[in-house]
Amino acid sequence: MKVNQEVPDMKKLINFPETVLADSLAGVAAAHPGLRVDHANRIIYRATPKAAGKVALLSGGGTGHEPLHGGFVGEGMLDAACAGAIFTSPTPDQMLEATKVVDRGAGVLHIVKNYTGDVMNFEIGAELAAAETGITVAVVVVNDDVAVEDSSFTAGRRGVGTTVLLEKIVGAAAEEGRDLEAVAAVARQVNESGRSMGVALTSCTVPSAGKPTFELPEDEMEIGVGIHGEPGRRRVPLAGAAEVARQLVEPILADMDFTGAPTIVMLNGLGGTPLIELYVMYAEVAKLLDAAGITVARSLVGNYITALDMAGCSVTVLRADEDLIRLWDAPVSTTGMRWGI
Amino acid sequence: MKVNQEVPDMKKLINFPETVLADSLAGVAAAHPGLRVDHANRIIYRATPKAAGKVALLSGGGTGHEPLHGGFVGEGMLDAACAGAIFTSPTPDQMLEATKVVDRGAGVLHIVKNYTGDVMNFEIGAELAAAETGITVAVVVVNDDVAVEDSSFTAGRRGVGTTVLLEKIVGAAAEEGRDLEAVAAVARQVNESGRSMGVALTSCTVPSAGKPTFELPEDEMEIGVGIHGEPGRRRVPLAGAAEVARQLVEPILADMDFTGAPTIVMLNGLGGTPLIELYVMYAEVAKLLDAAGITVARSLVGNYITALDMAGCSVTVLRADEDLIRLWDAPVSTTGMRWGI
Amino acid sequence: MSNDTITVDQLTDWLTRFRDLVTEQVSYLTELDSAIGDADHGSNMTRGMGAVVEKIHASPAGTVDELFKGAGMTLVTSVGGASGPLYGTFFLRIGTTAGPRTSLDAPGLAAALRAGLGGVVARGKAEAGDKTMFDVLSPALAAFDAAVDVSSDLSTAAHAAYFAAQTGRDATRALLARKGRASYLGERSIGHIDPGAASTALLFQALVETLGEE
Amino acid sequence: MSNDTITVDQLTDWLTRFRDLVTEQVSYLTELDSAIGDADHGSNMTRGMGAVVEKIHASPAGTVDELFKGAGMTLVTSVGGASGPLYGTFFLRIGTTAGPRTSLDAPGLAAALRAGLGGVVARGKAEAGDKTMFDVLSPALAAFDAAVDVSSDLSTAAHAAYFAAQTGRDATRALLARKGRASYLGERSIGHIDPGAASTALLFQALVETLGEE
Ligand SMILES: Nc1ncnc2c1ncn2[C@@H]1O[C@H](COP(=O)(O)OP(=O)(O)O)[C@@H](O)[C@H]1O
Ligand SMILES: Nc1ncnc2c1ncn2[C@@H]1O[C@H](COP(=O)(O)OP(=O)(O)O)[C@@H](O)[C@H]1O
Ligand SMILES: [Mg+2]
Ligand SMILES: [Mg+2]
Ligand SMILES: [Mg+2]
Ligand SMILES: [Mg+2]
Repeated sequence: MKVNQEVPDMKKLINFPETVLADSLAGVAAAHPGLRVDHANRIIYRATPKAAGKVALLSGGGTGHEPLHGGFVGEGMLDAACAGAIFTSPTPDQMLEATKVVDRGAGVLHIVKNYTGDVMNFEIGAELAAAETGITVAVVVVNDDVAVEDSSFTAGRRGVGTTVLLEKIVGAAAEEGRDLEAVAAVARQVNESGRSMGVALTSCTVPSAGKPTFELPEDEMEIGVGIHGEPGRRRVPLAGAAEVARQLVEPILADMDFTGAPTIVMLNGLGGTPLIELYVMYAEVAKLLDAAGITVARSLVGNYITALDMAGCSVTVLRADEDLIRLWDAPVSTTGMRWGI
Repeated sequence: MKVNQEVPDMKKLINFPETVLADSLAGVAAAHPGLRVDHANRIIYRATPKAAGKVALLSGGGTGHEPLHGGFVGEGMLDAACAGAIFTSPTPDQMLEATKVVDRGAGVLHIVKNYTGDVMNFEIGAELAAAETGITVAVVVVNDDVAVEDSSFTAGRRGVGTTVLLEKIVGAAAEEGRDLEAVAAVARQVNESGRSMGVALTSCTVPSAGKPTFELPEDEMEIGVGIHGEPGRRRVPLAGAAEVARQLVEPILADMDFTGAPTIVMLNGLGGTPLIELYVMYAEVAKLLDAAGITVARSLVGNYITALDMAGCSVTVLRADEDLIRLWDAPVSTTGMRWGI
Repeated sequence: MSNDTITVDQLTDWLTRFRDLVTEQVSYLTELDSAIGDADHGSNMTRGMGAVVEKIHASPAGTVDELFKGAGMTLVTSVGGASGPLYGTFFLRIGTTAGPRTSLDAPGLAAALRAGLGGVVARGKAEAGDKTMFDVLSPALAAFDAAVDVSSDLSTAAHAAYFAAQTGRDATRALLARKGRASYLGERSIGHIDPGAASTALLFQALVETLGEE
Repeated sequence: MSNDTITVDQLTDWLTRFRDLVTEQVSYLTELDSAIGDADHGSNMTRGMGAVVEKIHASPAGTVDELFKGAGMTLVTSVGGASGPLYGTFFLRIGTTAGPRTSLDAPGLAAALRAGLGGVVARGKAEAGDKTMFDVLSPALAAFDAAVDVSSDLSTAAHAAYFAAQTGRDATRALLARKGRASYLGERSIGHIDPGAASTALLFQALVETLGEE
């Protein structure tokens, strides 16, 4: 780590590994007048808070998954996002501070991805909020990753792609004026109805580590990766898009029945894969879903929940219903997702 | 090139190098009901054409720059985009066909990036349109890349980032009902007022070539690259974000005076660089512009005009005025840029 | 030199020495976390313990509870991730259990450490064999307690704990992870030392080095 | 075997042989384009000439103009990039100049080729020394014309043209590019053979191989 000159050790557009988070927040603040950044506490807020009496949505997590979560702060989605160090959950004092700021008198929903660190830090944050404020906090823990076996003896499934769809849909429910219980119920419904699976063609490089988290030979890929550069469930030979799509879609469909309901499908890039490849993948995924008799009502193709510069993608399928589709279509104005306003 | 099994030679989510374009268009068609894809002619249209009597906008170019141009087809922006092979201009028959389809009786503006191939193919397309149809075609050639010296003895400057801003602004002018001459005048104004400069930290890999276009040592970068993986103007030691920003912004400001007017600034990713790094870069660029007394009225940070999986970014600064800012703010609904609707 | 008690200053040295060790071993810890986690354990511990020591230097603690509550709170608010709340709770509980004393004897430190372990379990719900820092803390404290039963010498107890910690750390290699990020790897988590187990072993190494020879 | 005229079938063989050569050399052409362009000249030429030969096989041409207008149009509509319109216009002009004949003598082919070059210049505005295919076409046709002035043997003229083409191709290495993508590199374009120059040299190699020994 060179600390005296601004020369990075790796092929990244950064100043120093230690300043990536602060520097990127400075960029967010400079680029988006619709957002307010609390640099000391590393929290991104809407510049204009929502109306009093509406439930507020707070999320957060390690940095390195952009646009998640800061890119989803705005009308129709989150009220604030707490940013942790790269791949590291934010700390409870951030959650406490953000909870106090965003509460509009109707309570705050914490949206937490199921990682030990995130769960514990949000838990302490909620405990502090309960002890220090009168704010009602509800929590939803997203755990949609079918690559990991669901078990009560382990840390369980990771929270990945469904988080994006959940923040959009639940954001709309809160914007409509539903109460905290109802908003939390929608959040639980979305979490229970969404499944994801990811593949990595390359590792990512954590700036402070300075080299790729794992080495992947030229002819292999990792199936069942999350969004933190951790190795996947298994290493398999590199394959074409159609075969990769099959390896992602099959475990999703094996885990839940998606027929007989409208679905929302996300083909998500992990940060280092260009859009053209995501479209190639989406074509294959759409074919497989169609062949399985699944109706895709809405879709999203792009980089929404990433793992720094990792090359690869993930597929998320959400079993929706009329209400969820309506909430999905509701106006949203964030830097990462926008329509209707 | 393995043609019997779908196993790519490189770390890309594709089937075969030969089918990348067709496969990605299939994905676009599957993902976006608001677009209509003519697969035979490789043209992306709006599903709902604009009202009769309005000027239509047609662009196109080699594939590999996504979301440009197909991602900018939609209300408030382009009417159609012709897709060429990867990094290869589309062919005149595509431009002829698209021109016929999009004309709503008020003529068609061709938006061409200044590359020999694009210019010649669009030229022949316009000649064919003149010979075979009564449609009036106007042409704007974008040449905003300050990395290349402007000269009448050479191919001149490349068309890069300003193309994105131009398609948005001119799209709004057409949507307003301005006539072809007025729309073309706005296009020329934008082109003359925009300047760009790019940097690559890595090469990209053209699928049919199967390996990186150039090799860049771990401690070097290419300054002054375009969007086709061609080497830049010079190879320099890798530097931190602040220094890279300086190397991009200085030649832009040396080329034109941006003070005394509102500007629109784009910090664009080249495809392989994650959003977090783009924000780090934007923070540095904003600082430099501020120090130079330049007012940033609007900004855009993200992947808008890319070079496959190249790691790197480009900066575009556009000297605007009240009219251009108003047109910029007008509603737009495309897959790559959306607000207001 | 008597080692029947450990003073606040010595406890401060312990934390400082722990800071030094995780900083020296930052690459090693991150390397372990790269194999089965997300490559940040080294930087998490360095950032956290760096903040702890900085805070102590700015306002030295007068009592054991002040020292460890401060350290715990600093870890909780500066690390994030899994290690922040876990190490943070560990130190917080040590502080509350030790109370406003200016030194601890061997049974006193043993009790405080055991309360710390209780905090880790309360937060993380880890059990023996889950391949976490628990698999170092638990045998290390058992060895500490056993040593304290037969001798009042803290250095002896620390050595025993460190020895057990190293054994526990190395034993995590053969385990299949059931908690933390490594659990996502299933079978592939086997064959790698758990990063949190490794940093916890450093905690006992720091204690040994602080107390000196038996 | 008389080589005073070249028939439509032989001209078809020429194009087919050119297709074979660019296909064989696809990596070489792309490599050249990687150094100073965008790494697609090999695939552009292979795709284009592949389409040309496929079309000829589907409906063989009866006359020279039918053959070359067909080839030119196919290139224009299947290649894109710079090489599509340039090679396309080259062949289109050959066709219109040759007219509906079933064979060409040496002066006839010379005139047609020269018209083709005129088309390339009209489209691309290249001048000598710009480091483009012009720097092969122009000396090659000059050599062809000079040979035709002293002999009616097409094979002799083709050999002369190919020799000049190779020299012209190799001479592009030292040039600073002023047209095409390589111009963006400025000084860095020096030291590399122009990819279009290389493919054009293959065009004359194909002609030599089609016509056989002098
Ligand atoms: N539930 C748990 N109980 C005890 N320790 C745990 C638990 N989960 C994780 N750990 C410890 O935390 C360590 C990882 O810490 P660190 O890498 O800093 O956090 P993160 O996993 O959030 O990136 C693991 O190596 C393990 O020892
Ligand atoms: N203006 C021009 N006149 C003549 N030839 C040109 C001109 N511009 C480019 N070329 C030729 O085209 C070749 C590049 O072709 P190709 O790589 O297929 O197209 P592109 O440059 O569009 O990728 C160059 O090597 C050069 O010989
Ligand atoms: Mg972490
Ligand atoms: Mg090209
Ligand atoms: Mg970790
Ligand atoms: Mg080329």
